[in-house]
Order: sequence, then structure tokens, then C-alpha cells
Amino acid sequence: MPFIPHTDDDVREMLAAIGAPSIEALFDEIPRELRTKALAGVPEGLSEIEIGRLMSERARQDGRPLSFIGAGAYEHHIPSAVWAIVTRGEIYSAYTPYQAEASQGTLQAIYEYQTMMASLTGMQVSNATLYDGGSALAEAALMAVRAHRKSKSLRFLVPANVHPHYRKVAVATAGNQDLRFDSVPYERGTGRVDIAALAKHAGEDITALVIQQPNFFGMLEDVDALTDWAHAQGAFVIAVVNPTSLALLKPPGEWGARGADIVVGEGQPLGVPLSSGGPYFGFMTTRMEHVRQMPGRIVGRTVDLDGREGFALTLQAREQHIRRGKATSNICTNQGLLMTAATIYLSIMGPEGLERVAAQSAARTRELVAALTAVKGVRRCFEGPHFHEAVIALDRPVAGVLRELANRGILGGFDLSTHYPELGAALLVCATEMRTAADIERYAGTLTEALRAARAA
Amino acid sequence: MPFIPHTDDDVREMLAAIGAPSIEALFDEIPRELRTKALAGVPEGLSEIEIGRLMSERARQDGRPLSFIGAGAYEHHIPSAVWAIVTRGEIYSAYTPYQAEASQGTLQAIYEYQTMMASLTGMQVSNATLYDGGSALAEAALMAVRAHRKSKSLRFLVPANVHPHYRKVAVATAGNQDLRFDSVPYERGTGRVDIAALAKHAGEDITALVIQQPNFFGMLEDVDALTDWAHAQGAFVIAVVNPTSLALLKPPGEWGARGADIVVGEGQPLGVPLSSGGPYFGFMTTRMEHVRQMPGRIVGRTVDLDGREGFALTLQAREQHIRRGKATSNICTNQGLLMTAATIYLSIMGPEGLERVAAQSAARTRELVAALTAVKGVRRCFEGPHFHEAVIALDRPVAGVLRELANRGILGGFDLSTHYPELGAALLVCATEMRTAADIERYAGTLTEALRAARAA
Amino acid sequence: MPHRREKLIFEYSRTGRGASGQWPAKVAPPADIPAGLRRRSRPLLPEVSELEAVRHYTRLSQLNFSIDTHFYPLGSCTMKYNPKACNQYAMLPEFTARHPLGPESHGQGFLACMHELQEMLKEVTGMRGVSLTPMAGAHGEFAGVAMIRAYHRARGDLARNEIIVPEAAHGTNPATATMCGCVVREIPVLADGDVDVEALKAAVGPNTAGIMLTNPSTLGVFERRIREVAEIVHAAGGLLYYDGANLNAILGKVRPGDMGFDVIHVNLHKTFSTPHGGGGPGSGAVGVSERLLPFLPIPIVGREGDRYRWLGEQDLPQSIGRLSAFMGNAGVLLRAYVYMRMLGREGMGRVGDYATLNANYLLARLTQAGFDAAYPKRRASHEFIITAKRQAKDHNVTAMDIAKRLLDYGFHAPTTYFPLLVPECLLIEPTETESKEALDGFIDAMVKIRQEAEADPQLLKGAPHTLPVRRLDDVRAARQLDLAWRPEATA
Amino acid sequence: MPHRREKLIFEYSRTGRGASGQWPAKVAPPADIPAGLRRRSRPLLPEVSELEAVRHYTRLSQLNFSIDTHFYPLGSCTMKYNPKACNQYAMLPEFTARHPLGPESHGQGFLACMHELQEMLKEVTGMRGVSLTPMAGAHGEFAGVAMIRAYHRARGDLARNEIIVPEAAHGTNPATATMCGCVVREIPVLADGDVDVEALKAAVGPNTAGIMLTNPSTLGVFERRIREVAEIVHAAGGLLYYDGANLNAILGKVRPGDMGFDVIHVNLHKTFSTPHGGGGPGSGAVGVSERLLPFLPIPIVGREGDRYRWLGEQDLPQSIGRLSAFMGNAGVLLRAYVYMRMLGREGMGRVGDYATLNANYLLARLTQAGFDAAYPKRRASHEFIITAKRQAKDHNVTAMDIAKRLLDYGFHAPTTYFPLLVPECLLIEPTETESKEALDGFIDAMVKIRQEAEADPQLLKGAPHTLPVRRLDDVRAARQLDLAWRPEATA
Ligand SMILES: Cc1ncc(COP(=O)(O)O)c(C=O)c1O
Ligand SMILES: Cc1ncc(COP(=O)(O)O)c(C=O)c1O
Repeated sequence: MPFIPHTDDDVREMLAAIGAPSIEALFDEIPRELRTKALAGVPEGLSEIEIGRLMSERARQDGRPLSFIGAGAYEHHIPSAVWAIVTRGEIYSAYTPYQAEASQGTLQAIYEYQTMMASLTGMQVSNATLYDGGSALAEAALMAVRAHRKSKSLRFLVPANVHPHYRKVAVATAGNQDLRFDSVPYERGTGRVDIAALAKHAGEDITALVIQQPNFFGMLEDVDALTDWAHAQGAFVIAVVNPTSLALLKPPGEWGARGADIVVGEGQPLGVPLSSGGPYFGFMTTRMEHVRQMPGRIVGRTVDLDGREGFALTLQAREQHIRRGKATSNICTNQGLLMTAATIYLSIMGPEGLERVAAQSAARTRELVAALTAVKGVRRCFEGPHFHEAVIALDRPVAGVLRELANRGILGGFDLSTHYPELGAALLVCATEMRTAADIERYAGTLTEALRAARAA
Repeated sequence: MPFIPHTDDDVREMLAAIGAPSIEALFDEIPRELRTKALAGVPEGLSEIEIGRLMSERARQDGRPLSFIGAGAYEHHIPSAVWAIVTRGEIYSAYTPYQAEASQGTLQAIYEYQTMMASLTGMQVSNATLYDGGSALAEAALMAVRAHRKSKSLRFLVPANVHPHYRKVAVATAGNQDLRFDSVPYERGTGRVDIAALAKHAGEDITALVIQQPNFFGMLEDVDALTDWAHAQGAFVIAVVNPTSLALLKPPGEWGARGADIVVGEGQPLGVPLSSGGPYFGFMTTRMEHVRQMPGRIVGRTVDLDGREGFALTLQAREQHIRRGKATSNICTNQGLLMTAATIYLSIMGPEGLERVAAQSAARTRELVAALTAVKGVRRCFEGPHFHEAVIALDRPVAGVLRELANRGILGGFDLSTHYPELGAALLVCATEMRTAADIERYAGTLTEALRAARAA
Repeated sequence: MPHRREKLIFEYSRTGRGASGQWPAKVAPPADIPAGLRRRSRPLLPEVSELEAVRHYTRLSQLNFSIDTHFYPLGSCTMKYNPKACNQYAMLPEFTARHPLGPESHGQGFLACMHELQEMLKEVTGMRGVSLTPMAGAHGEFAGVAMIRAYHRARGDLARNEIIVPEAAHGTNPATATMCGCVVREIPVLADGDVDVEALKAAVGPNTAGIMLTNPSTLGVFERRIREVAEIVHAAGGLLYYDGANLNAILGKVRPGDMGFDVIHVNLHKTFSTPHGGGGPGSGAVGVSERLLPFLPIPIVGREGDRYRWLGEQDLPQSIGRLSAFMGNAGVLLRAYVYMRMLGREGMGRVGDYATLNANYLLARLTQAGFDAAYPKRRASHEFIITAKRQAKDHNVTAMDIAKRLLDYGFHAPTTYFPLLVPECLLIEPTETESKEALDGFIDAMVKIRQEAEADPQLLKGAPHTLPVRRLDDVRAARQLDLAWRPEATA
Repeated sequence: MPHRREKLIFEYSRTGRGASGQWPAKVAPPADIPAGLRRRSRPLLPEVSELEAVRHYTRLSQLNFSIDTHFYPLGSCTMKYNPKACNQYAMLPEFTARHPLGPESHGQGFLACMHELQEMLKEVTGMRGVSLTPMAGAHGEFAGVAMIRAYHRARGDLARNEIIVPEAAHGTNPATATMCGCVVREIPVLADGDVDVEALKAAVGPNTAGIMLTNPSTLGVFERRIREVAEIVHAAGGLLYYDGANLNAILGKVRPGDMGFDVIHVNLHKTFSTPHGGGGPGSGAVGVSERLLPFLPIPIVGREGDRYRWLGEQDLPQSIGRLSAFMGNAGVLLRAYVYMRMLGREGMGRVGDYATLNANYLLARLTQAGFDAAYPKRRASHEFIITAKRQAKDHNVTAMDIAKRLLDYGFHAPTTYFPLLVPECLLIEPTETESKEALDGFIDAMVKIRQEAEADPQLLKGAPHTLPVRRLDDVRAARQLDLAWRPEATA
């Protein structure tokens, strides 16, 4: 029996010890009429040989196209060492470090992670992950309500250039507690928050302003001005940031005069493969004064009976297993494995490596934009500083062009027409350090052909 | 600097401690005129990003054709657990267990391996691997000369149906000590050793008879008769066996009245990937009386200062680091990692699993032979019992047909015409448990087309 | 394990050191980024060689207990063997490289796996529709309660905002209800472990949105009056939520859908053996009955002929929406898919069978050895509770002391102090992948510990003695918060 | 690490148990195999679940010291960091699946790597041709001496069957010479570590086939009179063999070909960092000067235009032949290829630089701390020898006692009692991938051990104290041979 070690003798002896005539008898408290019949809809079991064959075939179907999609998930280099270590059984097959003494490896890694994330974002404390970037934003909003005692409105200002999926997750999640997320428009020329439109909210009770940096279009906001404006209104600032970008960009803790209040983001760029969207991890950092309102696990350094340094989960009174209905969140299982991957990634890359990744990605994207906008019928959408993404406009509907490119093994970017119909035929493109000059040339060449063919047709 | 941790400060402090002005100065004992100039022939260093891109491209070039080649290296299922464990740093990056107390993991695994291999081959003792199957045969011949004190001839009888590469390795290796390997023909009808031809050597001083079971053609020898004949002549028997086959076939320890004297073979089928030919491992087992003549490392169970059980290298007085010019072999580094893989493989497969692998491989090969010989212009070469390989004859030169098949993604087998021109257009084919009915059908279908096209051309 | 401290990664760091083979070529940061938006000082990331990082994290890993190294009977967590194949095949390069927003044309292989996974989950749970997007059990609970609310609202039944939970419920249940904007009503559990049906009857009413139940419950017993419970809640206009954390107990034996549940989540990291990863990732796929189908969270994978495609807002306009930026923990879902395909139809029932056999054997042997079962008259499900109340009274030895001492014997401790209503409780879940010898080893250790509790209670109070650290000071951890390393903080 | 015995895998075994998910479907063994050829009783293989196997071997692994977990200054073995990338890329599915006898049409990627590896090895060694087929250093030595013999024979120079080796030579050198049918002549080494050139002059003659030399030698010093040595041997009609085990010391600094060697092997598992794997696999690629080109072992990879192909007997009719069934340790070669490409031109010299810096630093600090260098007047190469002769005399503490005590401090021991000519020797090779702090930690431990040797020699005699076992009884192991488990043998 796959995965089950019992021999017939074992079963006999065990049933004898129990005093039951059969395994079947152990289910005698389940009402007979409820018992399941054959699970006809489940296929027969496969051996590892067979599943291996099937999965290799499925993988082959998906292929390995050349991708220029970003939009919240980024193809960065992952050192081989990262996954060689996190798939070690001691990491991969352990659970939440409830027994601290038997989990010092996991606990120390989390403490190291907290240190790195706090520093990267310029804040004081980090939790030990949330599910992903989108759910982290939702949790940040709920936390802001708890932490910001003076604001009673449950009202959040969320610029339209915050990742559209994140906005939806925030609504789907925090909307249940009547939090409201009001949209703030972006400037058509720069893709940045429209400060004039924002200014109209002056004087209102706003729980927090959300600022994504770089924003969904890859453009850089004037974070100092936005932060100071929000604080002047008595609103919190929730920063949504790309961790890679923080090697180059001012950390949220230094935005404006007082810095952001809560920082969240998607941790995927830090050593986590794209993998169709997950598992990734959401990170969250804040100032020490808000730590008791923070959701998720937190690890602290302490000492043992002999005075030796050690690590343990702490501030558990915030959590559901203690505080139940009054907990800061319902989160229990988080994204530990990915947190460990990110910690190893950051250790291997170090400050210099992360800086180079960020700078290279930015440089490649500039090359990409130059190459694409040199193609007839393509122009750039927004002016201004950006990080490693950019929006380009085509002279015909994006969907067909993307299909054409995909047929030639190129994933040309993210079609913005669903979320931003006002932009017309707009495409969000991205290049990281993984894209070479040849890749970019191939894209530009193929796009030229595709557009020419479309024009001819 | 990739892989080098030194900071400028480190270097300064270290040179100061040494009392040297520069790293360069540390090489001052090397005659100046010998110093290397730039290594123009070595390309510039690549980052892991770049080497990853290059290797993926190279791998893509080689593709993943559907293979029916065996001929000494076999594509068997390898449980994912095997390589997940052997690539753990503690196994992968340790060395020979010279410090037994700090290497109990490796040592115990070797002891377990020795136990499994001794039992599988029906012998009493095993060493801890030799390089591969071919070199193991060469070592067995050298060992036979030492162990068989009565024979002075240095003469070995080696049937022509022993793996041709093994025979070449034996000559290239042991020929230097004037060992002679005389060929014994095989029967044209069965592919087995020609007993009548062998009988002509009766009464000669023969150090050992080599018997491969199954032989290179996949056919099963009458090992009892051959062994008894050799022993009757006062010759040793060196068995060359496929370890998978031993789940079904009589172990060499039980051949004839007294059993084989030395058993060797290629361990690759036991959990080691094909990987273009290596790293594999050679195994060797023998009877206890010959253990002191055995080459290679051996682990024994013993006790520590507190009487606790533990494992250590033993009988090291046979080895080059003690006995130097008088050692049983020059072997030092062996194939430890693959030995560990095989030990885990055998633990996971167990007796039932190995038996099924052997039986399935045999069954698939029979289906393959049936399907191929149903193709016009194809017939079987030899009659009689076989294991998981068979020789088929085509009605036209093999090379061209194989090329045609390869163009369609099928590796049709091993062309015997170089080593056995007397067989004409003969092809050695193999199927293991990894080949499905659909694979076999695809091969037969493609072969039909290829032969038809060739006939038409 | 040696009592040797593994330094923090930061203590290995030296300015100018680094795994430079991992770095792309240096280029200047783009000139178009204004100075005011740039970072001024480097973040506190370690500067170490690749070897230092590898050695550090390899050594750290060795400080953990895990399924791959230890018996890990942590109740409610189903710490069963995670087959290596699941990881191997989920990490095929094509799968790890696939962008979540990649086109369906380059995702048919992945989408086929997801669709089949949805279908298999429907079948084993008896539900009509499944969404794979929730990223853990609690996230699935959230989706479920949100769907219950959406359902009532869609019917104009706006007053229904109470969620009933039995006092034995996992903390995530009430926390979820609150997070969903509901009010929590706890109802008691009877001495035999079943829900107090009379109290339930009293609790339901026009405000009842629904009830959240685990069955078998976190007390390790099957809720026998489940049909009655379902009728009461349904009759009152509420819906039933099934917390699938304990599905392992009844896999292939009885289906939540057949028990009358309207919505469920399944912890794929429990029943379907995806790795727990030192705290995650998990996956909390949700299943619903007919009437909740329109509300499922998106995206879902649909099938048209032999093509698969994403279903989104246009397809499910009443959906509670999006709970993750992309598609939940896709890589976890792939692992669960591989596992379910390997188990297959016949394997599902075996999971329930042997998980239950192991739990009942352990329970029988421990009670025979003098330990007190919390529910001595009941069958164990896949887990059961031992209470150390007597040991606490007689020898001042707590459940925690026993747990810590078990570590010395090479066993991970069971879950302690949960569920809260059983004093000094140890919730023990052996899982079906453990052998009788492993269980016997655990029993032997428990017997020795009981003897030690009598002979030398201080031994237990001081435990563990053989681990990298001895018992840690939790109070200090919470009082003197040290949550991030600072260069000054360590000598 | 706990003093807890990990059972033998056989002790976990139970009849009827098994990881059946790994098995193909059961079919009857083919009927055509006659009964007399069949196996009658099952082999002694364990019957365990997949979890039991995984847990057992994972636990066993944790009992090892390794580079990934410990500083491992094992002299002559170059235990440097094995980059994870090398394994990752050598194990791409296309590479692991490639059959050794697969056609060249489906091997151009692999063959390109092999050809470039040959070219790079030629360049860094200064040789004219390379064959990658030998599977370890000793195997490369064999190939080398066989080529030397073939060369003399091809010239009709049949009397040349003596191989000269310095007394400091590694055991494989004389063992190889014997294995090749040669007679070994040892020559002494002078007090300064250089070969005794006078003795060499006396030793050479018409029977001289060649000399085997390591440079730097196993004494950890560079053979300064290497040109003179080469001239003497060449003048006598012999050839020079370079044992490349110590190439790490001089990589990018000086090339064996330029020193006058005719044939060399390179331990790729040392200088080029392929894993040592608990005893292997290694790889002992051989390089030759012009005159030995025709004798290289086959196969070799040739290039024609932009196609690669195997070169075999037809191409090299004078080859010494085939030394492995296929192509040597191909997967190891791929790892070495990846490593060399990552190092690149500029990285080669860095290896020699920092390996030498680390060794000289360690030597300087240890001698400053009162340890005795075997060659105090000499520079260390990438390694050096400390002799504990004084400690042995004064405190009856041997090199072995020091080595075992180092284990307690968390350091793998240096090589002990090799080379044999230095009494109580410790051959210490830190490698370039270790940080100054790692070296300083080792120095601290050595200083403490020296103090312990004076204060409490018994502590050292009983060491190690903190490992899974204490000092093992080697004598018993050899006298009461227990080389395989038997069901009766363990209770
Ligand atoms: C009974 C029960 N319900 C819910 C959960 C929550 O699941 P998760 O941790 O995946 O969020 C758990 C997890 O431990 C549980 O045991
Ligand atoms: C100096 C020297 N020569 C030769 C060898 C033999 O190399 P291998 O072990 O790879 O056969 C070694 C290996 O330890 C060595 O140190």
C-alpha cells in the first residue's frame, strides 16, 4: 500500500490491542447511511513511474516561452543553493515552530528574515509572512483600522494605479467588515497619482492612504509628498512595495517626514519561482508602536533555562489560537517555506547583489522600451521615472498581437485593456536581469513582423 | 570574487600575520620563468545566471528521445526520494570516512550496502564499490591472480558474448600485468557460450572463466554447467551480472556445485541515472576466504570506547595508503555517492519491487520483440531464454535505419555490426519497466515506415 | 545535537564579502530616477560567501525536528509523509517558470492538473463546486463564511450575521467569523464530546448565518448527531460550514456533502500531504453545494471540450471575488494533485482506515498504560486527547512538561493545550504513514515519562535536556521584545 | 548530536511492508526462463515504507561531517565548497536521461561541454591533449603510467619498466606503478622537503620508464628544483608524470606542462570542486604532451566544424584503450565544466592565490601559537604539515588524539599520518573557500587542544566525546570481521 507501512500482522496485533474485530469496526460511530460508496470520479492510483510520465507530459505541453510579463510576479535569478536547501526535509517537512526547542532552525531563520525585511523597508518590526501581496494589503487595511484609533471612518484611499488584483483582494476581504476603498485617479500623462484629485479629499476622515511604489504601471510616485499629505490629513500611510526595488529606492520608513506606517508587498521576487502564481508570500513591516496590532506570527529572541540565547514565537496573544474571535487576524498556517527561501536568497545576494538585480532590471527594461518603441506603431504611454516595467501603446488591439507573439514563443506582456480600458491598446511590459539583449532583439523583431502582418491582413 | 570570501581587510591582516608583502610573494619559491601568463584559452567567468542559460540551451539541444538502448546501461525508474537524499550536503559534500566518528552516516550506509550486495549476489562479502562494471571486471581478474595461488598461467577465458567494452577495459587494464584474456566463441543459434569450444580448453591452466549472465546479447547462460566445468578444471569463476536481473535469476553464489568465486557488475541499474555513462559504480562480492585479496574499501561493524556499536573502515592493510606498491589495487576515491543512491534505491524497492522491475522489464522486452519481429524485414537472431534485451536482425544495414529512427525521436537500439560483424545487420534492443505499450507501438510503427521508405528508395 | 550556538547570519557578514557569482553585471542605477526617490543607505543584508550561507542554513536546518527525521504526532496538523515525488514533479522547470498571467495557450498542462484536482476534490468531499484559490485552511474558512454571507445577502436576508461555533472549535473558526464581519456565538460540547444539541437549538434563530463545525471534531471524536445538527441549522435558515482540517480521518469513509454541509474547506497540506514547510505554505481549497456555486471565489478552471480556461468575474458575476493576487498557492496545488493521483480511488479510503487504526491503537495502548483519555467511551478518530490532569494534581507535572520531555526521547510533542476546554491536554495524531514500531516507541517513551513524573518530576520540569537549547523563556520573549537583530545588540 | 543509535535499515524491515507506490505493476516472470536458472529465495533487502527509508537515510546523513556543515581541512583532498549550481545544471533532465550509447545527433549539447572542458584543461595545465575518461585520480595515474609504457614500447624501448617515486608520494603512485606492471623505486626527500636530486641521479638509468611527482608535493611545499629533475629524467630517457592532486595550489600560477611534465592527471573532484560524495565519484582526466598524444585513452571528443563526435579506436589506433565501459564519470565532468566556466580565466588564478594565502596564514598562526611546522623554512603551498612529535614525547598525545579532539570542537580533522615520513603529522589544507573567521576558529580550537594536552591528556585520549560514537575500536573491526548484517546477528 503506497505510503502505508502496515503489514497484515501489524493490523491483527493492533486490532487485538484495541479490542476491535476489524478496521471497519472503528468507524461504527458514523451513521451507516452516511457511509461513502465507491469514489467513481477519482481515477485509479498511479505509481510514481506513471505520475512522473504524466507530469512530464503536462509540463512539456506548457513549454518554456520567452516572457516579458511582470505585473506583480517577476522572473528573477534564483541561486541553485536556495531550493537545494529549502527542500531539505528538516525545513520542508517541519511545521510551525510550536515546540521552540525542537525548531530552532526555523525560528532563527524567521528572526533573520524579520531583521532583513525590517531593514529593507526601513521599519522596525516584521511579521513572519502573510499569504501573498494582495492579502497582505487587505490585512494592512484591517490593521490600520485597529491601530489608528482616531480614525472612525473605515475609509481608505486607493489610487487606481495600485495593482488591480490587490484592490480586488482588499475589497473581497476587508469589505466584509465594511471597510471602504475609494479610488483616486492617476494622471494620464505620467501614470502617477493625480495629486490634484487627491487634494480634494483634504480634511476628510481617512483611515489610510495606500501608495504603491513603483505603481502598477512601473512608474515612481512622489512618495514624500503623498506621505506628508496623508499624515497632514491624519491618515495612515500603507505602502505597497516591490522588495527588489528597495535596493535602489527610498524605503517606506523614510517616506516624507514621518515615514509610512505599515508596509506590505509581495515577496516572490526574492527567490521564489513564478510557479503559476504561488506559493509566494506577503510581507508586512511596521513601527514598534503598532506591533500588537500586527497580524501573523512573530519570533523573538530570548534565553533558555541555562541563559543561552534561543528563539521562540512571541506576542501570541494577538493570534487566533489564543485570542480566537478577537485575534488580529484568522491567519494560522502562513508561507514559511517561501520565507526561508527569501532569507537564503537575501543572504546570498547581499546588499550588492540585490542592488545589481534592481539596477540591471531597470536597465534592461529601458533597453526593452527603446527597442519596442522603435517599432512602427508602438509608443510609450507614460513619461517619467520608472523601475522595471513600462506601459506601451500599440496601434491595434493588444489581444490579437499577444496571441500572435505567443504562437512564436514570446509572452509579450500584460494586456491592460480589461483593467484600464481608458488607455486603449496598452501593454505592460517588463524585463529583469534574466532577459538578454538577444531576447529583447527577438521580441522587437517578432513584434515588428506581427504588427506588419496585422497591418497587411 | 565568486566562491572566495576574503575581504581586502582580511587579506591585509592575513598577510601581516604571515609577514608577507603580498599574495604574490607567497609564490616566491616557484621559479620565475615558469610562471603562467594569461590563460587566453579559458573564456571569461560566467555568473550563475549565464551558466544556467547556457546549460539549459545545451540540454535542450540533446532533447529527450524515446530510447530502446540498453547494452550495459539501463533506464529504470528512480524514486524521487533517492536523489533528494543523496544530494543532501552531508552526503554529497563529505569525503571518504577517514574520521569514522564524524562519518557514521556514510559508514553505516556502506555496511548496509555491503549486506544488500552480498545477499543479492549470494556471496559473503562486498566491497564499497569500484569505478564501474568494466573496471570491476579488470580488478576481478587481478584479484583472481592473487587469490588463486595454484594457477600460474595468468590466463583467462572470456566468452565473446561478454560486454565488448568490458573485455577491452580488462585488456587495457590487466594486460599491463601480462594477464591474457582468451576468447571463447558463442553459439550462432542461441548467442550463448559454445560449450563444445570451451571443452577444448579442458586440462589447461586457466586462472578463471568469466561468465556474464545475462550475456551481452541478453541471453541466459547455463551458468551451472559453466561454473562446474570451470571448477573441474581448477579455474575460478568470475561472474559478471546485472543486479536487477538477480531479483529473478539464480545468484552467482549458487551457480553450480560451489558457486562463483568473484562476482562483479555494473551498479547503474540500481537508482543511478544514465547520465551519458557515469558516474556509475562497479560492485564486487566474494567469499570470505578471499576478502584479503579484494580491492577497494570495506567497512566493518565494531564498538567504541563505551562499547557502543559503530562502523569503521577496516582491512585497510590491503589498500594503497598503507600497503603502497603492494596494495590489492591503486583505487582510492571510489563511487561513494552512487553506492548511497543504490542503497536507498534498494531500500525503497525492496525484494518485491526489484522483482517487479525485473519481471516487467523482461515482459516489456518480450512485447517489444514481438512487435518488432512482426515488422516486415525484421527477425529475431537468437533462440532461447533471455532477460530484458534481445538481438534482432534487419534486412538492411542498421546504421541508416537507426539514423532514420533518431530523426523521428527514437533511439532504436545498439548497432552490433562493429563488435559482431558476423551477425550482419544486428541490433540489440532493450525495454525496461519505463517503456509503455504505446512506446513499443510507436517504435514498431516508425520502424515499419523507416524500412518501407528505405525499401522504396 | 551539540549545545553549540549557530551564529546569526549577520555575524558572518563582513563588508565587501559576497557570493558575487550570483550577481548580474554591475550597471549604474537609471539616471532618470531622481535623487529624492533613491535609497541613501544600504539595507542590513548579510555580506557572506555562498559557502557561508549554505553552511549556515544547512546547520540551522539540522536543529529542527521534522517528519523526515522524527515521529511528529502533532494533533490537528496531520504530519504525514510528504512524498518526494510531489515536490519533484511540481518543480519541473516548465511549471516553476510559468508566469501566473501567461496565456492559456501555454498553460494547458497546468490547467488540466488544476481542473482534475477540482474534480477529485468534489468527488471526495461530495460537493458540487470547488475553488482552489484559498491559501490555507483559515483562508478557506474566510472564503466559506464570505460565501455564506453573500448567499444570505443575495436573498435579501440581511440580518443573518451570527456564526455559531462549538467551544471546541479551532481558533481560526471564531477568528474567521469576526474577520468576515460576523458575530460569534459559542455553544458548549457535552461530556461525551458531541455538540450540545439543546444549546444549539437555543442558539439558532433569524440572525443565524451558519455554523462552523469540524467532524470529527478537534476532540478527536466523530460528531454522531451531525444529521440532526444539520437539520436544526438548515431549519433555522442557516448554512453549515465544514472545517476540513480533519478530513484525513474520514477520507473515503463519509463525505461532508453527504452529512449535509453546504460549504467546506480542505487543508491540502494535511489530508493531501503537501509540505508544512516550517509553517506553510498550505492550501485551503473550498467546496460548495449547489446553492453556493455562484459565490465561489475566482479564479476557477473551466473546461470546454479538450481546452481548459480560467473562469473569472464575467463567468461568476456573483463571486465573492478574488482572495489572492493570482491563483492561490499553485505549486502546492500541483503537489496535492500528484499525491491524489498516486493515492487514487482505492487509496483514499486507506488513508481514513489506517489513520484511524493508528490513533485507536495508540489510544488503547496509552490508556492501558495508565494514561487518561479525555473521552474514554469514544472511538478515536484519526487523533485523540490524553489529559494529564491527574499528573498535574499528583506530581505538579503539566502537559507541557510531558511534551518537552518527549523531545528528549526523540519524538515531536503532540499539540498541547488545544482544545482549550480539556485541561492539560495532549492532542495526539499519529497519521497513517507511521509504522506500528514508531507508535510503540512513542508509547515506551510515554510510559518512561510517567515513571519519571513520579520519581523525579524536576527532570520533566527542566526538559528538554538534549536539544540545542533548554526550555525557553516565553515570558521574557514577550516582555523584552527582541524582534530584529541590530549590529550593536550582539557583542 | 544525540548518543542515539540509528537502527540498521534491516531492523526497520517487516515482511510484507514496502514502498509499493514505487513498484511497477506485478507481472509473472517470463515463463521461458527455466527453473534451474531462477532465484529460489529472496535477497536480504529491507521491506520498509518510503517514509522509513527517507527518515533513516536522512538521519544517517546527519551523523556526517561535510563541507556543507563543517570546516573540513583534510590535507591533499581539497575539500572546498561544491557550488550547488554544478549539481543543478548537471542534473537537468535531458542530461540525466541521456544514454551513453545514444547517437551524436542527440548529444551535441553534452559533447560541446566535454570538448570545451578538454580545451580548458589543456590550457590550465599546459598540455597538448586531454582525455576525460579516467574515473578518479588513481585511475588517471594508471592511464598515465600505461601511456608512458606504451610510449617506450612503441619505440621498442622494452627494458624501461621502472617508475621512480619520492618517498613522500601518495600511496596511489606506487600502487599504480605496480598495477601497470612496473617496478617501483623510491627515492628520498631532503630535510627541506625537496626531492634528493643526487639520489634521483643515482636512480635513473636505462630501465627508467619515468618518475611520478606531485608538485607542490604532499609535504605541502613546491619542488623548487623541478626543472633540474625534469632534465635528469628526460636525459635518462624517462618521462615525467604529474600527479595533479595538488593542482589547486598552483592553478593559474604555473602549469605542469611548462614545468616539463609529459603526462598528468587532474583530480576534478579537488581542483574543480566536484563533490566528494562520501568517497566519490571523482574524475581523473589526463593530459599529455605532444609525444604521448597517440596513446591517450578513448573515447575523446573531437570537433569537426560545428559538430562534435566521439573519437575512438579508428581515430587513435595506438591508444592504450578503454578504461571505462562508457565515458568515465560523465556527470562529474559536467559539474567540473560548470565550475570552470563560472571561475573563468580570471578565477583560475584566484584559486591558487587564496588557497595559498589561507594555508600560509594558518601555518603562520599555528606556529606562532607554538605548533611545530614540519618544514619551518618553507612557504606553505595550499597545505602544510604540523608535526605533533613534541606533544607525543612530552604528553603521550598523538596526532590522532589531536585529530579526534578537533571533532569535538566542530572541525573535521586534517589528514593524519600521511605523508608517512613525517612523524605524528597533520596535513592541513584549508582551501580558498574558507573565510578568515573559519580559520581563526580552527586556530582557537588547536590552541585549546594544546592546553588540554598539557593539562589533561586523558581528555584527548578519550576523544571524541560529543559525537554519535566515541573512539572506535579499529583493531576489533579488523580482527572480528563483521562486514554484513545477518538476521541473527542483532537481537
Ligand atoms: C481544526 C483546524 N481548523 C482550521 C485550521 C486552520 O488551517 P490553516 O492553518 O491551514 O489556516 C487548523 C490548522 O491547524 C485546524 O487544525
Ligand atoms: C596526492 C594524491 N595523489 C593521488 C590521489 C588519488 O586520487 P583519487 O583518490 O581521486 O584516486 C590523491 C587522493 O587523495 C592524492 O591526494
